[in-house]
Amino acid sequence: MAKLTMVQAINLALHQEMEKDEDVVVLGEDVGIDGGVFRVTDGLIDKFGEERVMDTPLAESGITGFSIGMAIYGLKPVCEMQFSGFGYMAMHQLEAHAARMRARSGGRFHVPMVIRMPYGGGVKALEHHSESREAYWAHTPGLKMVIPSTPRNARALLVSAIRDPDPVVFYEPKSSYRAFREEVPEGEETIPIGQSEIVREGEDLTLISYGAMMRPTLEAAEILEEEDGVQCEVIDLMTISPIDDSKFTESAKKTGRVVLVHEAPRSFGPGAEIIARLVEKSFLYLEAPIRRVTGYDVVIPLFQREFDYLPSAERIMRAARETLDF
Amino acid sequence: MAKLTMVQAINLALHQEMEKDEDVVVLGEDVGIDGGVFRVTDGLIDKFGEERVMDTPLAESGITGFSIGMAIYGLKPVCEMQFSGFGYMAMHQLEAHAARMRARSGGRFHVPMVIRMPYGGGVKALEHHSESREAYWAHTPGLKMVIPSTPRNARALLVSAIRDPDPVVFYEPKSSYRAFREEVPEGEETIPIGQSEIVREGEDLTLISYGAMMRPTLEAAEILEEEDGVQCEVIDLMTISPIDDSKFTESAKKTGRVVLVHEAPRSFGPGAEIIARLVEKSFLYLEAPIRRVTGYDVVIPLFQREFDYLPSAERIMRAARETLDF
Amino acid sequence: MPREKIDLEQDIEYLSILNEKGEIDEDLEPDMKDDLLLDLHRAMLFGRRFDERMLNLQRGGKMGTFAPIKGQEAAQLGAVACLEDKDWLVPSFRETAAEIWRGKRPKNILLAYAGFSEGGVIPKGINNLPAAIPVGTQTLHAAGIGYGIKFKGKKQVVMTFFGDGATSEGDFHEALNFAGVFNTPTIFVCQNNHWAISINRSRQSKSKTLAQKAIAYGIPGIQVDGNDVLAVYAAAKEAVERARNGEGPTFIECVTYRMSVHTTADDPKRYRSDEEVEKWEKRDPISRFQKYLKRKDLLSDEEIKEIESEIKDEIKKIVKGWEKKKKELEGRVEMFEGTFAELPAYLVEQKEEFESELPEKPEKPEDAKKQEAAEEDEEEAAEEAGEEGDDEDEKAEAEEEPEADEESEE
Amino acid sequence: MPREKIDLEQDIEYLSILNEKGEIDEDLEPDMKDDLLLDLHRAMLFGRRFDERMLNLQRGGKMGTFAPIKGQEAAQLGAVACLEDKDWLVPSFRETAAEIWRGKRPKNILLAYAGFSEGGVIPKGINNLPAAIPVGTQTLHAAGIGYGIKFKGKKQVVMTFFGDGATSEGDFHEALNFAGVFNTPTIFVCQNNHWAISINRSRQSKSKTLAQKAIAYGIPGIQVDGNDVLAVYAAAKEAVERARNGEGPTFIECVTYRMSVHTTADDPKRYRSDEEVEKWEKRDPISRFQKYLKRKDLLSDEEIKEIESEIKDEIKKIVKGWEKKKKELEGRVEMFEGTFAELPAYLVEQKEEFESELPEKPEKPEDAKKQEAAEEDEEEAAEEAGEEGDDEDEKAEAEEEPEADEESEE
Ligand SMILES: Cc1ncc(C[n+]2csc(CCOP(=O)(O)OP(=O)(O)O)c2C)c(N)n1
Ligand SMILES: Cc1ncc(C[n+]2csc(CCOP(=O)(O)OP(=O)(O)O)c2C)c(N)n1
Ligand SMILES: [Mg+2]
Ligand SMILES: [Mg+2]
Repeated sequence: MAKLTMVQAINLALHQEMEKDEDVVVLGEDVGIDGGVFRVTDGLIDKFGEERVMDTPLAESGITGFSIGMAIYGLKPVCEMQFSGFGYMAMHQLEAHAARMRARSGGRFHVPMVIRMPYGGGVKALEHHSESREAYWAHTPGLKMVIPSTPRNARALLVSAIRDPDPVVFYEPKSSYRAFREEVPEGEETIPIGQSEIVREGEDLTLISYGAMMRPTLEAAEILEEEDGVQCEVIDLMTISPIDDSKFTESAKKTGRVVLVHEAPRSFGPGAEIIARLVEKSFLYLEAPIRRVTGYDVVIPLFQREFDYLPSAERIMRAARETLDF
Repeated sequence: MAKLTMVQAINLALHQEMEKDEDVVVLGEDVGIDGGVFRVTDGLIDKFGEERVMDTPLAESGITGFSIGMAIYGLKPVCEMQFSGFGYMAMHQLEAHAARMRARSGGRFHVPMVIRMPYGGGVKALEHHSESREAYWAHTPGLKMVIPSTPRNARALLVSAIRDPDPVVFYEPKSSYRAFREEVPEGEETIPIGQSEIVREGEDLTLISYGAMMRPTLEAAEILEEEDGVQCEVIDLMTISPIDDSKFTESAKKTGRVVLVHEAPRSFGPGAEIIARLVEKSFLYLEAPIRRVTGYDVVIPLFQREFDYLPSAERIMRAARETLDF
Repeated sequence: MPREKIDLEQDIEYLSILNEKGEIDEDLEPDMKDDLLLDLHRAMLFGRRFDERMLNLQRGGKMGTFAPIKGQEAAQLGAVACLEDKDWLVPSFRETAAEIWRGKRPKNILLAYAGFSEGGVIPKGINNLPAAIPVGTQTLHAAGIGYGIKFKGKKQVVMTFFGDGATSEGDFHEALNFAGVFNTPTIFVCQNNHWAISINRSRQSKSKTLAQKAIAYGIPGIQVDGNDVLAVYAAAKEAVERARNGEGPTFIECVTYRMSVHTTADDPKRYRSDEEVEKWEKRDPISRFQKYLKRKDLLSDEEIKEIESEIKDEIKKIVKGWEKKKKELEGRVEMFEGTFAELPAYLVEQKEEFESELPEKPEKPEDAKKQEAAEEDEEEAAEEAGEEGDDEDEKAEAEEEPEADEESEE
Repeated sequence: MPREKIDLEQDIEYLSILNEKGEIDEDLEPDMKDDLLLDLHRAMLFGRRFDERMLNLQRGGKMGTFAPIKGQEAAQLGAVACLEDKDWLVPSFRETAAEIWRGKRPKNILLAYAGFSEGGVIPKGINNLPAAIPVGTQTLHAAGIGYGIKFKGKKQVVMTFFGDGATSEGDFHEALNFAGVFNTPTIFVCQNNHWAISINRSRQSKSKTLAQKAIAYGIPGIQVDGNDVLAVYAAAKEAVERARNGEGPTFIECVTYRMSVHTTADDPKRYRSDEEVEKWEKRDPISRFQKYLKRKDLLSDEEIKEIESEIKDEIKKIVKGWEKKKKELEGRVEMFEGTFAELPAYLVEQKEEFESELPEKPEKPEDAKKQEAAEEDEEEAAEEAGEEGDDEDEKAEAEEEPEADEESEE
């Protein structure tokens, strides 16, 4: 077991899966010789050559549609959108084809591809580089939508995504790329797609989040324990779609109070679905309104103000306290 | 006052606004000489000429990006995506530019455009012609998202959309295009964007819907009154974003029970946001879980099975009764 | 420090071999076996008649919207005739005849256009993608499949079809560029039928030809008379050979004409003149080809009549088989299965919800069930014995089923 | 029924006027006033130095990511020098010098790259769009603005910039096609700087030149030496004149080189050799232009030194003004205002929520407030009196403010 950053952990997953399965192909802008603008694909081209690690022309729909063709033919493309903010250029390919080829061909063809996209704010990036719009993909039948939160689960989820017979949109929280390290076993490890995890047990309040927002969420949980003596149960969704509502609806039955956290804009965001499921499945147990600590419904500001936009441990704590006091 | 179909009513709005404001320009595939594949733009080219009613090359991003340029320059483009299922090709233009130009230019430029898209099922159309994905647009800060349900409100909302200084995505329920007629005043009529309407008052249950689903919803409300003696309050959202939660949260306070209806896929769909707002603002008044009668989270089937997919009065009634019995 | 013309090292040519009068340029006449010529003729005729029948069914309310091929038989069949079974076809939505040539069952085409997803099933061993409705998008899949072929070192090629309108889409651009950069064995066949619904080719792009768009990607481009099946075949053959030899993609513009409606939902009178249509009727690809075959003594009027009558019977059987299948499928709703390999929990829940809401059918008594089963068996037996057209289809499917993709190449 | 070459009725030319040694092709020398030549030289030098300073500030942690222009001064300035104030500029993200030429305030550029949205404000009367980060997307806006110009019957033109990488995007294709079909007064300037981050031009497209992509749209295309400001100017001038005369769009490929990093987040050592960079340093657009100006006796080494020193001072003042502005803006958070013309109810709620969560600042006593106000007044007065660089900016803005868009044309 080595202590790896998320970038290294994802890189490990790619190395190992490419070694294991020669149909796995990596493609995108700058993923080859440059090793990716975040170095996620570093070293792959040296090891697997240009045929399996392909620097493509600058065209997101192209990369995606080309990958769909490869996947139909039998390869397992792992393609990259350099930033999730440019992934919308490929939306029609994902919606109309990747997500539907299985249904459209009566099962003859399917699209075992992964679309990796670094997402989210917090790295002082340029305009269009800080978005968090997982809801677009999660709302698209036929796509799976995964967001890891730590090096270890990033690696394990990516392995599952590559092996999944259906298309998986894989959002990588770029602010967590190098923010911390975690022990990641050298040997194979997978986490099933469609499974959430209780990362902290508690009786008083349920906090639900995923991706980069797990860190302020966990921080808030700790402070709440220290300062208020409140036991938070914290759930990491990991898969946004198909969402695993089993753990959070159970947790809510226990705690009766829920706060959820995401950096995506609030309205029509992922949190709304969580609330809907809680109402559908834990209605009688809810003792307070469910609070959403999220990005605001505005154009995300340039980086000087992005920390005013992004949920923080303070904002989470405030919402938690209000929910507890309700 | 003439009795018009929705197609005629929208056509009237376009005629009158083009007459009134010579900066209004209509463009898209087949909107000119053909009058639009649904005849929504019929007669415009004869009256206003090719410069204002433009048949464009076949390119959705092109139409949208070109319209953005026109709008920045000072025109008021009303562009058409022939079917909403092809609007995703323009998503990046809408997300990155139409929705952000005001913010990005510090207010100097703005994008007063309308993007019309026929949406939804129920007309036995081909693949990719029956989608209902208003949630994509509603979740995008900087865009407004409007869906009329009748000829009269379609006309009045479109006029408001054209006059709006910001970009409005205007979904037209194509199954309602010619399904029924309504009196539409010849003289100007507008409905503010961002305003919902109580179309039927009641004390027992709140039904929330919009667009094509208003008809089965109202049908269900009537049968529930006749058969069960239940008084439903029915709310037509009309604007999906910025959503007007004032009426439905008030209604829920009165009835305590809510069922909502949309044909979009359920998960991460518009209904989730409605539930979230109800929980945020009417929590203490809710007496039963809020039921969602929606399209399923699958690839929408070809037309022989689309009525199994689409919400029907029966499905709504069943959900309503279960909610009332809770 | 000059101002000088750049040598682009590529030309765009125009190719025509058989003219409207049935005259031929013998120097250019492709080397085609008699059988192939006759098969092509039959397929073109079948395509035309099947199209007519579909239009008929649609007008009679028995089918949904579809896109007729009338007038474009040469453009699509001349091109796919160069493919081997192991090759791949990536169609748009107006290649009915090409799809059938490549093994798609006509009954399934009817089923799909009647709104049954079951019609979309593609049997193993048939390397056709489903028809693609979003214009231009499929061209990228053909580029990607081409890369797959190259990657696996197979001797296959992939051919994709699209219209003149599609050349305006960004995806077309990206597909040709990717194919060029990765040198994939992809043949891009544009059926320039002059119209994209109501938009004339001249308003789709200011470029003089569509073929010249190949220059933007540094790949070979050629414009052919798309109503001349020999020219289409010759150009496609060259392109297929280049692709198979690792020499990369080609763009072929077939200049043809959509003699019918855009789709059954369209009224062309709104945007084009009868004279234009009449002009193009004179350039009909089928009559022209028949003249050629007659001159070659490969076909007589008598034989044409016979073929017509065979086709009529065949189509009758197909339609009958389709009607039967439709009846079988009625009431069957399987919409939850196709989306993912495995149903996730929330879809299981939705399926249960859906099924619980279905109107409850009264259980049939055991006797009635047995009776039905017996009738079905009988029908199937009858079919196998007599109804050739449909029967062949069934057999074909049965044969194909066990073959793996990999094996299909041989 | 021939096989014959199609006459495409258009050629792609290469234009170069001033070579690396400072030699000139006199037949091609454009007719440019001395003042313009000197202004261009100053702007190129300012662009280079400002770029260096920005890199410096970024490396020092005072600014975020940005894209240096080093080496591309001629390509962008030669082109915009042909525009009049009333014309429009639609930049990508690497046209700092061109934006400044067109009236963008350097201080605002620094502000934006330091992460302050306030830097994005575009004053009235300056027809520059904000920098566009999503590659290629802005080209469509330039086509649409071109249509707006045509529609209103104005004598304006619109010029858009993008890189070699951008030519692979679908939007580029759609933009050139729309511009061709609607014959808009749009000049598409491609700064082919050989690299799209780590992807070499040769892997971006198999086409021999980028200029030849114009053929796909039936519009004029030309390739110029992008490090030769005279050639860029001459080609752009022709294009602007055509556009202004209603003759439609042009595509210009400027062959240049990105001498620095892609952005400050990039490490070019991973993908290109030092030799390549050195080779291009010899083709530097500035030194070449200086040789020309010296030969023409328009510039001496002495004068260059003077200009350099003026620029240094100017930049110093700009940076100072920027630092001050940053301080002013600190703590000010206005993220709710820009999204819509009017705040909808839910944004009012969110804004209130946001403000209620801000750490409460203790109210300042009245005296302190008065004191501050006085200080601010003083500072402003000082600025107006002395700090020219920044002051000019402020004045410019003040002057522009009242002008309406319509009027700006004069
Ligand atoms: C992306 C997209 N936009 C619009 C449509 C609606 N539509 C269907 S066919 C068609 C015209 C296609 O023209 P062309 O490419 O020439 O093919 P043809 O129909 O002539 O075979 C249009 C606009 C579509 N299917 N997909
Ligand atoms: C649509 C899109 N995809 C990817 C990126 C990330 N990106 C920024 S610049 C760049 C390369 C651009 O190359 P080129 O067009 O040649 O312009 P240059 O940077 O050389 O000026 C890339 C890939 C982006 N900004 N937008
Ligand atoms: Mg066509
Ligand atoms: Mg470049």
